[in-house]
Amino acid sequence: MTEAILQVEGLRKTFGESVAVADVSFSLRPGGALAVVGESGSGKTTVARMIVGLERPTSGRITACGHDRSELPRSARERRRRGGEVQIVFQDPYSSLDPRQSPAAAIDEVLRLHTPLDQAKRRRRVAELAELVGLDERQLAALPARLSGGQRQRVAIARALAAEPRILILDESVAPLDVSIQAQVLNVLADVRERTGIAYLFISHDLAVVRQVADDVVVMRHGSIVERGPAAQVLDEPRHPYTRLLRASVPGPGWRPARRTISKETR
Amino acid sequence: MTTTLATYRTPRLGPLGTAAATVIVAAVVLAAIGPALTSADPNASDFAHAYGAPEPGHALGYDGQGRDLLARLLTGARTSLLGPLWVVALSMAVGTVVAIAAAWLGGWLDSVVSAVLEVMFAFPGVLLAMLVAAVFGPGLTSAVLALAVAYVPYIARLVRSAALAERRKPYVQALEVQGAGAVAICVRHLVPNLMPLITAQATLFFGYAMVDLAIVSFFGLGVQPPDADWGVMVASGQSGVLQGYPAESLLAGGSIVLLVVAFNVLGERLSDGRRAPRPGWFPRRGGVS
Amino acid sequence: MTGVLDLNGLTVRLPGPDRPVLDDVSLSIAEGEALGLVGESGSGKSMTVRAIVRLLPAGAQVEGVVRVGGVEVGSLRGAALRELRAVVPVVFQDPRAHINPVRTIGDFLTEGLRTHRRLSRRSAEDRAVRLLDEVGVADGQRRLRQYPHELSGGLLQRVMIAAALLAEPRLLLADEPTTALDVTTQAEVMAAVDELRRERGLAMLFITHDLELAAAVCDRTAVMYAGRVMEVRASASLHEHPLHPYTAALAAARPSLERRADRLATIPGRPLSAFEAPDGCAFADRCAHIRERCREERPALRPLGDGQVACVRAEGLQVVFRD
Amino acid sequence: MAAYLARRAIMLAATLVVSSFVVFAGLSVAPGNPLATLAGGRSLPPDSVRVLVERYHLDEPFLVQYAMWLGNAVRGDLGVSIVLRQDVSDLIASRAGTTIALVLYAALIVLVAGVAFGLLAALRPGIVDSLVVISTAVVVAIPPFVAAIVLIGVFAVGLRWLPALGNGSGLWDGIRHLTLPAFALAASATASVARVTRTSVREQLDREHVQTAISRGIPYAAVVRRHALRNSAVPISTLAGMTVASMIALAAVVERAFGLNGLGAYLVSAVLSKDFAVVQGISLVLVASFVLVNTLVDVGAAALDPRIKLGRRS
Repeated sequence: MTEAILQVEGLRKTFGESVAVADVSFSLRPGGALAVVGESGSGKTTVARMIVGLERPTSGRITACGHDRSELPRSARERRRRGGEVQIVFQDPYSSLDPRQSPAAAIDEVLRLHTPLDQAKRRRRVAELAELVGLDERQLAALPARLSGGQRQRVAIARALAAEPRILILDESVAPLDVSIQAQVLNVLADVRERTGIAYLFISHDLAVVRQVADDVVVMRHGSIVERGPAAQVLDEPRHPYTRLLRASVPGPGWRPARRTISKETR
Repeated sequence: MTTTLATYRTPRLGPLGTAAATVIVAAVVLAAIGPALTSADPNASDFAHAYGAPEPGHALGYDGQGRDLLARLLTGARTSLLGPLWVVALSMAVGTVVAIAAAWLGGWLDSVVSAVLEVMFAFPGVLLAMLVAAVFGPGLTSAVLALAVAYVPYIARLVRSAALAERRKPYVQALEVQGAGAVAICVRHLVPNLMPLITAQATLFFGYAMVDLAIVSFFGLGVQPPDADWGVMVASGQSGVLQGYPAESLLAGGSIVLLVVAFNVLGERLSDGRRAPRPGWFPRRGGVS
Repeated sequence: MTGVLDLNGLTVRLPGPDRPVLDDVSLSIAEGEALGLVGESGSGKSMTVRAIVRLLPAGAQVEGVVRVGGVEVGSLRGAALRELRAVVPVVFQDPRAHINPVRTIGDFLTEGLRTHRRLSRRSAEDRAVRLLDEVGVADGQRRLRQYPHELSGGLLQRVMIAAALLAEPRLLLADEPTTALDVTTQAEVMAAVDELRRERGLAMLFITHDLELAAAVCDRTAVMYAGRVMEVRASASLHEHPLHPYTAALAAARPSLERRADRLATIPGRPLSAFEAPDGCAFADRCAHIRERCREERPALRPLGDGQVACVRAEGLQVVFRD
Repeated sequence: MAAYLARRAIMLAATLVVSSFVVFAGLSVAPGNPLATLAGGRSLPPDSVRVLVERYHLDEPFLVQYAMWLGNAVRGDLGVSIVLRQDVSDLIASRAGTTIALVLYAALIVLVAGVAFGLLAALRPGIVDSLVVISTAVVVAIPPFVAAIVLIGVFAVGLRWLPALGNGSGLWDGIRHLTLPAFALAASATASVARVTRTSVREQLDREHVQTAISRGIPYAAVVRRHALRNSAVPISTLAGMTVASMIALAAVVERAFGLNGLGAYLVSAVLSKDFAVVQGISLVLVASFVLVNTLVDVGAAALDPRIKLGRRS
């Protein structure tokens, strides 16, 4: 077994009375792809936000690339170092980019922050990254308002990759895209992983997409992990009743979902 | 490589907005070069001409003390425009900085700022100006400072909530995850994206400040006679109105109304629907929820 | 033969762009039948629903014929139009936005009954409680007193469905009713809809972007692209053996739950809206099977096999897609 | 709702205490010593000085002075006017009636005319709407003192329908004397309420839930009444209530212009004559009423909007 590149142990997050994440542990190997599957309220996004330092864990440990990141960073230097380890691509392509900044400028800003490259070299690097995610010259120079959702998500991926992270978190990043665009972005993600050896933490509610992307899966419900294992095993032979319910809820021909009456739920 | 600013949402003023901008520019130009347009001394009174009708060299006639109305209107334009400019500049600067700091840093600073703003809402600008005039004596400076203070909570609350919303947007969070510094994010991304909002509010508030300062001067607590100011002129022209000579009050009042309409129209054109409530009118809440 | 719903050459133009947003759409739904209408953003699927109940934006121009239960909708005015709307309910995608937030669930459920049937509050509420129970919401009496913000999205969508069924319709229009819901909630809500629909012999036009979901709950599926209907067939055969290159590409682009593809088959470019579509076939620019004539003439929707397809090469491609 | 009311009550009390402190603190931040400020630069006989020192506890520490002053104020003792040598409370009481009547009169105009014009514009797109929009855009920019001058010029001096100055005596004469001032005070606020009513109703009419109601075949009049109007009632009544609150301070302007014997006009003359006790007293009363009315309006809005009761407030 190789050393895990991302390790999460006993992670917990509470907001006042409510427990968003309760005792979550998992690890991601270098170059691997781990999916965190769950529905709204499962705590999967909170886990992602704690790993990148946008939320502070109530308790538990997060280690990435051998460095502890359970606490919020103290110095600018540490913030930058963490930025070079883990990056994230968010769900909403429409607010993921500064509306006043072209993709080229956005990627360049990250390069200036994380690399000592001069302007000419940065320009070359921007072109490389654009090529990697499939953006052309014209799109690189356009303002976000002129780009489609899929193009914006490619920009967000390229911008994240500019910091040369070892881990990329994808938080429902393909969920809002049209099917034909979603397939393009999923292929881009496969290419990127193959060419850079980056590891993915893939947050999603969509089992079919998870199957396409992930090697391993953890299933979350109400803040806890209910099942984990290799993707094929968890999806083909789910053991936990909740995973089975999720699996059975995916529509297809001949699908007959089960009925349930809501009585106690108040919200 | 620089960010492309030129093509980003250039505000489309439309014919009304353009007309409003033209009125404002014309008023500024007249205020700047005004005194050169007439040879009359705005403070020289000649009681023989009291309420005198227009005549060559005195295009708008005379006021109750026989002073040239055109000269007074043009001189008055200066204080009537400079006063609001100071009020807006001060309240915008303080309100924006405080709001962004509170929104970004959060925690106790945000709580303290919110509590202080809540109390500041209790003082309508005009009332605060009267209180300040009682304590420090009347004058334009007191009035400007009092109104600037009274406007701060309105600006700060709007900018704070806008900054909070902006801060929660993924593009700002992506920069945080990248490890960019807070100041860099604020200066290069947050503030530029809030600028359209701030500009629109500044424009609207210029109109409000103009009215409120004129009210204070109308009370005799702002610009002190014999200096010309539109608010002072409306007040001093009141006796003329009762005697059937409304020219002074109407010219000064009309100038105020014209410019306030222009600032309102322009401000509405520039704003995207979000606007701070009129200070002294609607504390805590915006007009439309 | 007259169906519950007949669209014939429905074309809608919005003020602004010269090209229509709906272009010559012809569809029909038989008594008790569920038709799925599948498409990506900009395909015009929601606009179709709006055109049926005449909820189009101001200034929209409509050509073609819409018949509901044999009655032409286009000519209805005033009370007659309201009567039609009362019996052709729409279930919208976002129940939180589509239910008045300052009125109670009870007000929302009974408003139609009290307006059109002139029922008393009491008897309208009794019916509402019974229907809430049928769509899987117990404790209806308490729900009637609650406000929308006190209910979850899934519950609220059940309320919306109950409200629709209270009108005792023969045709239900559902515009992505489960898109905003979690998968398990979607399954429950769809199960309720499916069961109630079958019990009542209710016809349904079901709008979705999810080909699989349409295949699961609809008898027939129509695929739309850029404001035009590309293919209409029995759901199972459309899903298994698509005839139109767009349908085939759409099905292939979606990852499978059963196995991991080495690489997903993608469609180049992005989905077009009707007003951006080229002359000839709207899908021509993105199609892998394009021929010269695809750009020149616009393929008509024509009968083929067990349905209709709008592709000049459909017969030839049938074999290709089977592999 | 109880928790919400409690929270609002605490906020109200805190705001009142702090604002009273601000009003009082003016005395000590003013240039020169507090005694001179209270005397307004007049030279006073030793007797009067002793009375002032005693009354304001000027020989005590600052916070004690404040506590004593606030304690007295709560009991209705606001000090003595240095100019009129009378209790400030009595002076305020004798003038409050005019201001209250003026504000209520103007509030009536604002509510009736503002909401009516706003609804008219919202529900009658086209020429009616344009007329209302254009005229309110101009009227909203007319400050009360300009409105006062114009009304005096036209209705008092020109047409001689109504008196220009003074309070009048008796009910009917009093109303006649308050009419022009009330319209001058209400003009801009009416236009403002009309504009907000219009946008608010229009906005509601564009909402999805109104689309739902239309799609269910509900008659348009009922859709407007039950959904658009009901839902805009919260913002409209909030705005209208706060407009009324704003007139508490703005009443000074028209009182001054029409020579009415109200609180605001008295405050202005007290400032001009450096009668500090009166300035403090009236400021305190005006700020307290302003804050109180606003709180009532907020609570009223909460009662109208079921979503606020659960404590969700920005």
